[in-house]
Amino acid sequence: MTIQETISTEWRLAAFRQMSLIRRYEEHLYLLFLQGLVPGTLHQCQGQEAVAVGICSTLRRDDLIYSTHRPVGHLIAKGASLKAITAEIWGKATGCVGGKGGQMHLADFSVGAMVSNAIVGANIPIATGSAMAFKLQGLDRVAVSFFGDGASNIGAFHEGLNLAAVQNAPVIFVCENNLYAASTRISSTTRITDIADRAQAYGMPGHSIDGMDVEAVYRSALEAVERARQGRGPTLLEYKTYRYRGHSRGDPCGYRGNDEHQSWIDRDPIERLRTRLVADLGVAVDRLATIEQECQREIEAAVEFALASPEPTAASCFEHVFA
Amino acid sequence: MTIQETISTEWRLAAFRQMSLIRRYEEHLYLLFLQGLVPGTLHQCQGQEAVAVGICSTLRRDDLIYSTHRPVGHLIAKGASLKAITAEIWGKATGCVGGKGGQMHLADFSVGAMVSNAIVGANIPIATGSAMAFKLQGLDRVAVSFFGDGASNIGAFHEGLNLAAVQNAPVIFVCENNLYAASTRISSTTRITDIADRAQAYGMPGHSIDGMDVEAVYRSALEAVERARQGRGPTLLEYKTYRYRGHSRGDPCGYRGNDEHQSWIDRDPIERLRTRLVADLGVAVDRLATIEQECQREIEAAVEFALASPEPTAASCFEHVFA
Amino acid sequence: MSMAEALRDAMRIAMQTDPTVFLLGEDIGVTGGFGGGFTVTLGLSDEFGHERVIDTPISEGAIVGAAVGAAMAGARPVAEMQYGDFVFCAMDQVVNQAAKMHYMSNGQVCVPLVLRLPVGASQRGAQHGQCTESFFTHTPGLKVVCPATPYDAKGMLLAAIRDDNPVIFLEHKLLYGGKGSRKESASVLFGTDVPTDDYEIPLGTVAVRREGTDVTIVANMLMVHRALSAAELLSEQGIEAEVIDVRSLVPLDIKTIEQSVQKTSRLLIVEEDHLTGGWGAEVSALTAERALHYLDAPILRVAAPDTPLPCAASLERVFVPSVERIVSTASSLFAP
Amino acid sequence: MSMAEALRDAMRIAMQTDPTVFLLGEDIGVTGGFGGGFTVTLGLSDEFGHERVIDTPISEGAIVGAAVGAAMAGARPVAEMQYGDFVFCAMDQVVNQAAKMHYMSNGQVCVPLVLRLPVGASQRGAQHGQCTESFFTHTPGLKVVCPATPYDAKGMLLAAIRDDNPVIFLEHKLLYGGKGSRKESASVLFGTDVPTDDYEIPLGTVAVRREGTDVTIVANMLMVHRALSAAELLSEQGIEAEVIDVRSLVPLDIKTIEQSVQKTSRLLIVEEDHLTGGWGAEVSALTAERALHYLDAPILRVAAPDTPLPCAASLERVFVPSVERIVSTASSLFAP
Ligand SMILES: Cc1ncc(C[n+]2csc(CCOP(=O)(O)OP(=O)(O)O)c2C)c(N)n1
Ligand SMILES: Cc1ncc(C[n+]2csc(CCOP(=O)(O)OP(=O)(O)O)c2C)c(N)n1
Ligand SMILES: [Mg+2]
Ligand SMILES: [Mg+2]
Repeated sequence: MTIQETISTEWRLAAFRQMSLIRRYEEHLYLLFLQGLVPGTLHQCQGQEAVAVGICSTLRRDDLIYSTHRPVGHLIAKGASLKAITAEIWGKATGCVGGKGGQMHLADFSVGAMVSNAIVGANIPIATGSAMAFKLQGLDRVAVSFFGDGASNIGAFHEGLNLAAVQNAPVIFVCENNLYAASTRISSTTRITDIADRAQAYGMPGHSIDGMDVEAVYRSALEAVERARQGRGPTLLEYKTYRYRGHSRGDPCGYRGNDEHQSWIDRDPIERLRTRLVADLGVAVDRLATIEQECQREIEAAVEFALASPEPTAASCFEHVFA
Repeated sequence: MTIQETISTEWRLAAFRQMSLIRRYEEHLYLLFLQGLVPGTLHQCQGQEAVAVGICSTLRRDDLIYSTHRPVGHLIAKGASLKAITAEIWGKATGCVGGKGGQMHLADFSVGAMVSNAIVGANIPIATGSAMAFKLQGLDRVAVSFFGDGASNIGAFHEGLNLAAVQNAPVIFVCENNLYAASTRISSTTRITDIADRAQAYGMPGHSIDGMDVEAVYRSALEAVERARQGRGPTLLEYKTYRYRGHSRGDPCGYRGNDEHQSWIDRDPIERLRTRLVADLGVAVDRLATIEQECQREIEAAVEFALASPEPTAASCFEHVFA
Repeated sequence: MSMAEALRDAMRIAMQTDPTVFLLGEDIGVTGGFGGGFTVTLGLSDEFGHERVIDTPISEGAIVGAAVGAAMAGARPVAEMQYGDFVFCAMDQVVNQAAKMHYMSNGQVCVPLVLRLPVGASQRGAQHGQCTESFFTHTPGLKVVCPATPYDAKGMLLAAIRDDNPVIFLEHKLLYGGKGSRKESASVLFGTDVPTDDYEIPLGTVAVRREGTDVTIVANMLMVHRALSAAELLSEQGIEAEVIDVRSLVPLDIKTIEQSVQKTSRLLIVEEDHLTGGWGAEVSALTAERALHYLDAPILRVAAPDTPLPCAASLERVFVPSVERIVSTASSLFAP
Repeated sequence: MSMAEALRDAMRIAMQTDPTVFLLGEDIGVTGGFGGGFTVTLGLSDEFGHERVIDTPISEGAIVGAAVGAAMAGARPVAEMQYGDFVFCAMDQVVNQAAKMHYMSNGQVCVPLVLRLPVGASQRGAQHGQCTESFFTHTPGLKVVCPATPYDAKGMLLAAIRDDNPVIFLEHKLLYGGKGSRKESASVLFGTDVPTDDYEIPLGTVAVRREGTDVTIVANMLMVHRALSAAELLSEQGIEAEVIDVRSLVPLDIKTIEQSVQKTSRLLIVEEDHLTGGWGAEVSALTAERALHYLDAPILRVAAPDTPLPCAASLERVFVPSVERIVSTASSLFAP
């Protein structure tokens, strides 16, 4: 995707492709999980695709993203190798980090996707530091930190945002507010409604945006990224969104209601974009279906690659402790 | 001091006495320090007396205060034994914590002054926890956390205030904004001017108040304490103030200007109260002078006590690791 | 009872018998939720209300900090980190506050808190499976315990909650034996009868799990079970191992270990923590100081390697000490 | 040059020779300020500007976190904690991030950062004087070094900054030898010639500070100096001690220690860190594993006791290992 002010049909088709790839990938994994075929843990992002895609569509390849325990969407949107992340989930030698990482620790350094972090909030000061390094080196790269609503309550959020603000670091803080931290509803862990309001505490711009609308995500991200690139400092972007599936493997979501769930599915970002493309912009239904089939094939190839890949050697357990 | 809505001359005289005691105590120590007679480190609070006295005048004996590396004012205002804290500074067996603590770790459990904490910000979640315990036990006691402007940038501030807000804990957060964290001016460590504004990020009331006016401190504290006691939750109170002396022993304050310094001395809280008492309320100048002399005698007796006290035994080094 | 149930039972009894006991942590009491990461607190909020089973924000520092403050104000908090690895976010409150306040107050305040930490590798990678014992055994002022059976888990948790000191309470994920969808796939299965009544196991004791004359194997948590399996295999080789479960690391009953070594003249230490500076190093050093002349062979340690914990099952198997490694290392003590 | 000056010189040279090197910490570059808690960075912001000598908010977690992020993005940050004790506020970033990222990336990123920690008792009490070595030696992925002389301090800091791994760099407050009002009252005074040129001391080496045949004394930082004083007194008793300065704890040159023990048959370890689980326990355990049969006496350790650090000078003297304790413990190794 290329950066542009007016959103073209081409951009929308690319966004549709990426969101579909993420959704279908996650659903495919989910089905395999139900069959007991996925090792380790699993944190999925169905419903949150628009944030990943909208943000990453404004980034250059050499910009860095720092993701979380729920990394698949971000990684795919940044262009990571689907085969390598799938092999990583299966703990294979061909995995993006050789099987050492697992589902929560995906990376693709060739596209600026750093190892995703499973300590909630930890990537906030880290992304800030990368941005400070860019500034120091006179580069116009930016860093992005993804995190959830729950992460906004941890000390690292406070310290990281404040440091970024005083340092005027080229970093964008992307809070995916999906209303829950694991099973805990945001209303029981903070008295505010919009995490974006916390930006004021650091003298930083903060915006609360519909995370189910990829175009809205794109526009807001574009502004923040340009701002950062031009040396005008960080932004806190909060996207209201929802995770359709459980927090992690085997979570039946007993803590939330079906009505709430349905109300978000009704605003599904992929279906919204499909409607826009077909109804408003006259794209043929078939064209989208073809895209989806292409995604499906890519996914199946990735899983096949992963399953066929060799296990890491025992020796590799001892490699790369020190550089 | 007793809690009352309208401020009486009696209250003011008591406040005058306490502020004078603190000021004179600190200056006395400073003179002894210059002569090389004070062991260990030294963090003094000259200029900030109105905050300590105004806050503590609204507290009951069974309310708890958690102080910092700069504890003398808070401890004296809460009614701690001057002899025991002085002996502690001199590392004596008769010290409030037997010589184990030193200048940064003063306490008087008989008046609710907990061990003061030298990890910046650490007492914020701790005070919150005490307040949660009061609530759990159905008590109407409150806890107070004192800290500085610098402390408002550490993760513990964020986590502690947010937790207190969601728990509706009976705690009062008192930020003494003396413009500097050690040598570092607040403007270089955060982009906001009023720390009180951070309260919004937690859905908590926050107020920024003149910390050089003991009556203003008292009124604002009274409201916050009553609010907490009645189960209506925490408040963040920020007091603008200034430390007249260096950050710690041997700090020549090369990082700040004389004009700034003088502008704050011109608003000295003790002199302001003296003027009010003498000029507006007709209190005889001599009466205040007598109070000051009494303070001076108490201070000298405390230092004498400390100097005459025995060193702790070697065995006491090994005592009280476990209860 | 599974260990998860035994721990729950301990908390239930503690809360029933003392109104100042309360729990705090992430996702521990949410209605319709998980009962913490491993079902341990399931149902307790129904029984005791959300005032005593407090779901906190993701704020590990404040969880422990609030526990410290509550403990100093007369309550007995039981705080949980969802995974033991997150305790590093709260380390200041553990090391500089909880551990030191009794001493710094010259004995005038106590900090009776329990900090529960689920530890152990379970295919979640480097940030969700560390065994963190030795960070705490090295911090004066903390008690550190780590049960290996449901029976011990219940009795030690009750003792820990009623202890007037901060107690770090380590729970191994593969020993929880939870049920249903949240059960760990590699769980160790064992049956122990756990009485439903109120009992305590004094902190500071070890348990001799198997008597033997030829080599002393000291282990904790999951490694106790592996050591016992290893002992059976060693027995087939004619080597009778004495297996000591160091369910309490601080205080440490070094005397019992020493006596065993005097009998067996050989010591092997098995831990899932990293080799360098694990608690095993201290047990070795104490033995080298106190019982050197009884030893017929070097003191050996089987531990996790000095690498971060890898995620893939195949790598985790290399990382976590196996029965085979224990057997072969123990055998090597008898090499001529 | 004092050690403070030697460290400053190292940072100056590193910054002159590599534009990606920068410093961050509290009060390190403020104009008219202190140059950090112990004058180490004094003047560097005048020379290199506030963009490369960054005064941070009091946010230890973000200081280390930003260093991790900067290091992964091609810079070489040198981060400072004003006192080593505050590192517990940043422990997640040290243990879960800095130490693990190279491994977790399967070798695809490096984290070339230095974290400078002033340690050691100096009459400031329990939260301002801990020796924190063994928290780091136990964390795979970190290098841990601790110079005892200005010469080593400079050469090792240059090597640390240029190393591609995270290096924990411990500096003992009583060895800084600073001048003026910020000088520590109990400072150890020693003269060492420190060349003004650019030189490195490879990390991972120990230094034999005194040769001897009767007992090997292994010590670090301030304790090296006390051990050397003790060695002189022991010599008067006819005991010739070999004193080894373990200026690098990770990597640890255990071979040189082992060879010395093979020669002397006796080992005494001296550290200012707490006894239980200090780095000395690991040295003892390694020796009990590798050189047991060379030993003529138990391995003994002189360390700080398992208590928090008390403040009063009279108590601190009891806490910190003294020359007398070293002498008497070493002598006891020769008791019949
Ligand atoms: C410091 C830390 N505390 C707790 C956890 C356990 N944990 C993992 S994800 C999660 C919830 C995170 O919520 P949020 O930030 O909203 O992200 P989401 O899962 O909704 O994407 C928790 C509590 C963790 N990984 N790290
Ligand atoms: C966590 C932590 N970081 C750093 C320090 C060192 N330090 C002690 S006081 C201080 C400045 C504190 O500033 P502020 O909070 O404004 O309080 P003030 O000294 O002005 O009263 C610093 C940096 C510390 N004690 N704890
Ligand atoms: Mg969420
Ligand atoms: Mg201040």
